[in-house]
Amino acid sequence: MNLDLVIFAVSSVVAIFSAIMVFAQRNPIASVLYLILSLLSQAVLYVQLGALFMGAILIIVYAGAIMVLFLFVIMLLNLRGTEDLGLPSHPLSTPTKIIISTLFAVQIVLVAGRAALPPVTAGMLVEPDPTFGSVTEVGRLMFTEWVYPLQLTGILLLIAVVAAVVLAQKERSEDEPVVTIDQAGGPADPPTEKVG
Amino acid sequence: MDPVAYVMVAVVLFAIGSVGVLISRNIIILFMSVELALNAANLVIMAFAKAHGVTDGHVIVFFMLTVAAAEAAVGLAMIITLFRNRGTINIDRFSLLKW
Amino acid sequence: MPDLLTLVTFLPLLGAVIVALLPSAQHGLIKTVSLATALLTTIVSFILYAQFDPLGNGMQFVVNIPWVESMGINYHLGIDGISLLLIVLTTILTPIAILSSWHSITTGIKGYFASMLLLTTGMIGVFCALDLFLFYIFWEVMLIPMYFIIGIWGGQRRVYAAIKFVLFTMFGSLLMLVAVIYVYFAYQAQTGDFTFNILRLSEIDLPLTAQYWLFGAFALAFAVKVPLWPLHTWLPDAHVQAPTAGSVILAGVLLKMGTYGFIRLCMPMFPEATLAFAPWIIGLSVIAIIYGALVSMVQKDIKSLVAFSSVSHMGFVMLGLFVMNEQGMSGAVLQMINHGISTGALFLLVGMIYDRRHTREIAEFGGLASVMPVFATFFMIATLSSIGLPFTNGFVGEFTILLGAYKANVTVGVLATTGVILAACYMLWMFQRVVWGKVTNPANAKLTDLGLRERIILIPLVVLIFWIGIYPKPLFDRIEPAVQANLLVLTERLDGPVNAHQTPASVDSLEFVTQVDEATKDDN
Amino acid sequence: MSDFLYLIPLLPLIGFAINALLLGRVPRGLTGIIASATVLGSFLLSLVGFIELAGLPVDQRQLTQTLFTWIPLGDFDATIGFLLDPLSAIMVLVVTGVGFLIHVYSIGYMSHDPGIGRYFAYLNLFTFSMLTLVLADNFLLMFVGWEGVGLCSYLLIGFWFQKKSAADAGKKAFIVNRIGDFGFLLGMFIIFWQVGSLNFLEVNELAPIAFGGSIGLVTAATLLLFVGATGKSAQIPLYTWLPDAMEGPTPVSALIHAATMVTAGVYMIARTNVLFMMSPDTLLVVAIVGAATAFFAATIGLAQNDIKRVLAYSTVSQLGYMFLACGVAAFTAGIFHLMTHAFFKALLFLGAGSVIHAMSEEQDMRNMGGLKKYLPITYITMLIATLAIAGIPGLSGFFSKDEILFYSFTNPQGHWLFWLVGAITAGITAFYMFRLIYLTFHGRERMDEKTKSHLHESPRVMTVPLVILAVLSIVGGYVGLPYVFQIGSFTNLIADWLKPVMAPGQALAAEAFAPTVLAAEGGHSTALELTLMAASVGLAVIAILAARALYKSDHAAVTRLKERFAGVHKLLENKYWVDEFYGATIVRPIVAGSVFLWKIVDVVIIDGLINGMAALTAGAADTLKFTQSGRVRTYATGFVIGAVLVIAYFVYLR
Repeated sequence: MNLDLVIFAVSSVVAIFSAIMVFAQRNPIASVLYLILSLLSQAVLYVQLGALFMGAILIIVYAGAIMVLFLFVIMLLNLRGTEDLGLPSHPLSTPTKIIISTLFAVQIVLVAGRAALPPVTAGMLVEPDPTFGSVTEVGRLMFTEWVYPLQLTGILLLIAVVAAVVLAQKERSEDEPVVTIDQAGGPADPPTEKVG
Repeated sequence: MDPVAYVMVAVVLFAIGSVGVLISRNIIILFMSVELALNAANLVIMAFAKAHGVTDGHVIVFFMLTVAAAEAAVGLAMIITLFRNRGTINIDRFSLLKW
Repeated sequence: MPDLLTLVTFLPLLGAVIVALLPSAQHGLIKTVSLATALLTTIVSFILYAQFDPLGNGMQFVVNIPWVESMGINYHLGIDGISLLLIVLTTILTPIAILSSWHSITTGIKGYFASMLLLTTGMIGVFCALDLFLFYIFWEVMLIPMYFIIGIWGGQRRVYAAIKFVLFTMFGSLLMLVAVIYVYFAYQAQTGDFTFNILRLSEIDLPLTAQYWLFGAFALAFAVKVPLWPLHTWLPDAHVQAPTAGSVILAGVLLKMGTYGFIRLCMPMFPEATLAFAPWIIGLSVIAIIYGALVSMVQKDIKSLVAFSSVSHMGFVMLGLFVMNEQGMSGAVLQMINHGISTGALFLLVGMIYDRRHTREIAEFGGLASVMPVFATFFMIATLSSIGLPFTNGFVGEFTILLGAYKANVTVGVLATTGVILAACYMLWMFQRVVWGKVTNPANAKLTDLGLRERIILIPLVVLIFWIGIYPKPLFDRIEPAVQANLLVLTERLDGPVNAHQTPASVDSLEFVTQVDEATKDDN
Repeated sequence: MSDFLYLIPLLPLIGFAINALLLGRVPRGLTGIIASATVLGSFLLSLVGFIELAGLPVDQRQLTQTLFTWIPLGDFDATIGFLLDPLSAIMVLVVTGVGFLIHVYSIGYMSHDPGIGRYFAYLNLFTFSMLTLVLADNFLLMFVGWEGVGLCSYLLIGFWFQKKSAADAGKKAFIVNRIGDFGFLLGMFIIFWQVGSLNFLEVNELAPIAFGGSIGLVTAATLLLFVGATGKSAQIPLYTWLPDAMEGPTPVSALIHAATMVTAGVYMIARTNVLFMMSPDTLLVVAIVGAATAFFAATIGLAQNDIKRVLAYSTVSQLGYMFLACGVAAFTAGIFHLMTHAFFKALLFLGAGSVIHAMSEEQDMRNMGGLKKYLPITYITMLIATLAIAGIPGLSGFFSKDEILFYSFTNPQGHWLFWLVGAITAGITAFYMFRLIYLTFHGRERMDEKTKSHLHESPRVMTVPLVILAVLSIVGGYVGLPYVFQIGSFTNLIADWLKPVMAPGQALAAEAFAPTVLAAEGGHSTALELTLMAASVGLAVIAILAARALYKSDHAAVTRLKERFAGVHKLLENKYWVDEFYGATIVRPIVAGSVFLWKIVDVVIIDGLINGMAALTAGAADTLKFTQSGRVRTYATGFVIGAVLVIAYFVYLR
């Protein structure tokens, strides 16, 4: 039991710390690595929750594939954390945002506290289902009850692939000017049409 | 362990994610913060799945991972396009969301 | 025969779809298809007229198909005599409007004709819908094409006019939407059923205060459309800027939606409030009659003169409706038709000289009778009908309205009758300045008289002007049962004490002035 | 057998339809013939009707025909139906008879006008409307004719629409008539809601009961009807349109503005005599207005130089006589005068038309003179008419005018003052009419050479109607012999003929004035009648002699008089500045008020409010748009704040 608690404490602290670090320093590559670290800790939490398979998936898909994609993009854009990111935000606004988010978190905690969860011990300790979270069980559910959403997800992925290709493609025709919208920087007054 | 504890961790992660979205000016980091928040949600689902003892939660998380993958692909493609056209990844340089 | 109402409602929509699918370069084909659709609709509406049973009670040709069952929304159509005549008026004016834009519309032809047809579907739909939800949909559908017709194919200040038109109308109809939802839930609270059925919604008893608010919301939407003074200022702008066909439809049919709404919705659903507000509305109508007439006297633009005269004429209609006796209400319904015909004809005629001279300034014209005798004749007939000369349609309507108004209240009758004098003043003065006199402006000397197409457009209207003027009985036969039913609702509901404070009122006495005072006093 | 009645108005309508629909395609010569033929047909049919009517027993002299229900609405029910009774029979004969002669005359008069087809179409339409008015069996159909004749009058006055004055006059006529119609309409409403019917026969029957004791309502209704009559028949205060109406072609003036349409008011009052008899107050008003108009218009006639305007004011004045007759409850005398007046005034106008025709459209009498030898037939016929209107014994005008004067003195509703005004007016009438004759036909020839060389007597087609009308002007009076001259069975034919129509009213009055009426009936004092007659004739003769002295040859005395009474002359010449007065007090304030309503109320206040609201919205948007920076992070902050608030609501407030 104590070991469980220790594992939980360590991994959650790591997860939270590395999550903060994601945006607390400038180098994007470091951010990605911190995020991977956070995800790894979360995978530990998954395993603790009896989801061995999902923990593995999280590592493989998220840390393995998606984060690599991020890294790949960062490399592609050749970002080094030294880019001009413009003027810093208004000094007040960052703390404000943090406070707001904290408030948000506190509120959710309050809600969760009130939420009508089943008695703490009910499903988990007294009589754990032997098949709970097993690969077999997940696979069974996925191909029986959830088969249509599964198909839809497949289609979604296909669409995403096509979209990514189309979006990232370079403009073919050179004579067609690239559509640029020059509103970046400077609070340009939009033309206001008065009624009346 | 009490699943509520996991939920609390998830809430904290989500809050961190949202702070990240709010304050980071680098569009890639912003995007990573979104991923973080998404994962916090996943963690909550896992905790509840455990609490109720049903595996369906896992399937849902699985789907969410897939969606996240799709989203990452499209989002990153957009970031590439944006960067290609504007030469910057500073989110404050883009104000296309007004008429 | 399959479901005629659905056919007549959606035939123009079908035409609009076909037109939209045609290649936009095929101007001739587009026009022909639109005209053919419109004429087909006219024929269907004539069949409808022929099969309508004047003696039948209640709604006829009823179609009632569940649409969104969980919310009590039905595809529910049906007509009584009032709707029947308005539908026929719409289907007669549509081909005329289309034919009148044959040459005058040169850009965006496809969009224009599709819009016209879509507009027709909206208008007919409003007149046959018996489901409040459906009614609202058609009501709003109609707005969009009209917005485009004014805003795209209009005159110099078309954008201003179109926006003004839409803002006024939307302002009213949004309040109506709120009221619709309120009524919907009030019905559910009383009976446990969800329904948008207009006939059933009229059956519940609403508390007085609620009725006042709801009536106010509905009335505002309809009064903008009518337009009742002082909500009329969009009308001159819209009319002046709209293309000819737009003005014809606007004056001919769209304005009638407002008065139709009062008859179909306000009166049966909120009878007590109707009685309570009647003196106010009568007052506003009388102001509208006189005000519209006076203002049109000093207009410099023919179209805005006719537009202000519409304000005056529609004031007559509103007056007739709210004096709440048989003469007044039947006359008002007839006058709705009449106004569509004669004002439609006037707008067409103005459009015809606008096509030739590209101006509508009265001062620019003069002496047209010498160069365009046929035009002058048609113009005179339309003018006289608008003045309300006996044996033209205008007289029958105005006379019956005034008869009813006089019965309800002498002062109102007398004041409204002055409108008849003023009508002669402004119309004849305009007629004289445009048509009579010497040709002083050389630009007018070489104008060509009306061609075959233009005569074909006008002849049906002239025939109707005289037919209704001399033998209005068939129309009255169809109007009367509907009007009686409406009045019956008012009297029946008022005979039984709705709530303890309410004093029963006799419908055709003007005691309702004092009654409002009592009612409001009791309410507070 | 009465089912031919509808044909009487229908025939001219057919003529109208032919001439109007085939405008320009009917040969010029044929248009007039078609038009005249249809009116002749109506005349013959009317004669048939008249004879049929005369063949019926006295108390059953009513032919009715109902074509169809026009406006059926609840308890309101108006029909297209016709009624031929002794009263309408006389009117129909006058309208179609005189109308036919004038149609024929027009063939000659308008032969050179390019718009001849239109002219005859309008003229036929007028005849149709007038016949509808006269034959209508209910108020509403009468109102149709009433407005219809107004319309035709408008069209015909403005026939030469290129002339601004003509167009203006037409408009004025229509609008002033509309003011009268306003009264007619309201009167009709009172009658309908009180009696429950608009049918003349039913109203006559039911009115005494329906109105019961409420004399006030009857007075209101009849006064309103009378307002209608003043508009149509050009009485004070609505007479101003008639002199202007002379802008129309002269035959039109003869037909519409002398013989038929303007008498519609008199006819209407005679038709509803039962109602008028129920209200002594109204009768008094009618009599006063009639007498005042008669005198007032006659004085204006003294100083006019336009030949047609003199006749126009004379018409107004003579119509005043007819109203005086109605006002003193001598409806028969009014109708009688209406008939004789139709003959001699039509003749005068047609004669004037002949003069104008000969003078190359010159209408100013100061440029005429000595036309006697150029236009002999015109001269003689016009002289007969002038003698008739002047009330010289033996001619029609004498009998009718004298009857009116007699009754205004003796009837219980009369008063010696009415007689006095009437008699003086008769003198003035004689004076200005002979002034017209002398200025036009006698004395020096004042026209220029060019006009003089064109002088010619009118063609046969114009002179024959003149002669026929002259004969009628002479003999027309013998149908209404005064009491003193009645010998044996040769009695007052017209009074006997009209008795069935007038009897109910007289009976009503008999109740109210029982003692005096009897006295008047019984004491038909021969001596009194002769004295009154002699007085008015004497006045007329003196006036004629005065006119002869002043205008026969040299006008020096006239000039001296004009200088002596310059103020009065100016007043009369300018028609008491009534038009100007109306312009300043009614027309201009209304126009100014309308401009105010439009420019200030509409544009500034109402639109200002609306635009203010729009501006407010736009202003708010201008301010709020800064929240819409387009920055993703700002929006995201908004999201989160929203989420915080929503959750806060659920956590703390519920």
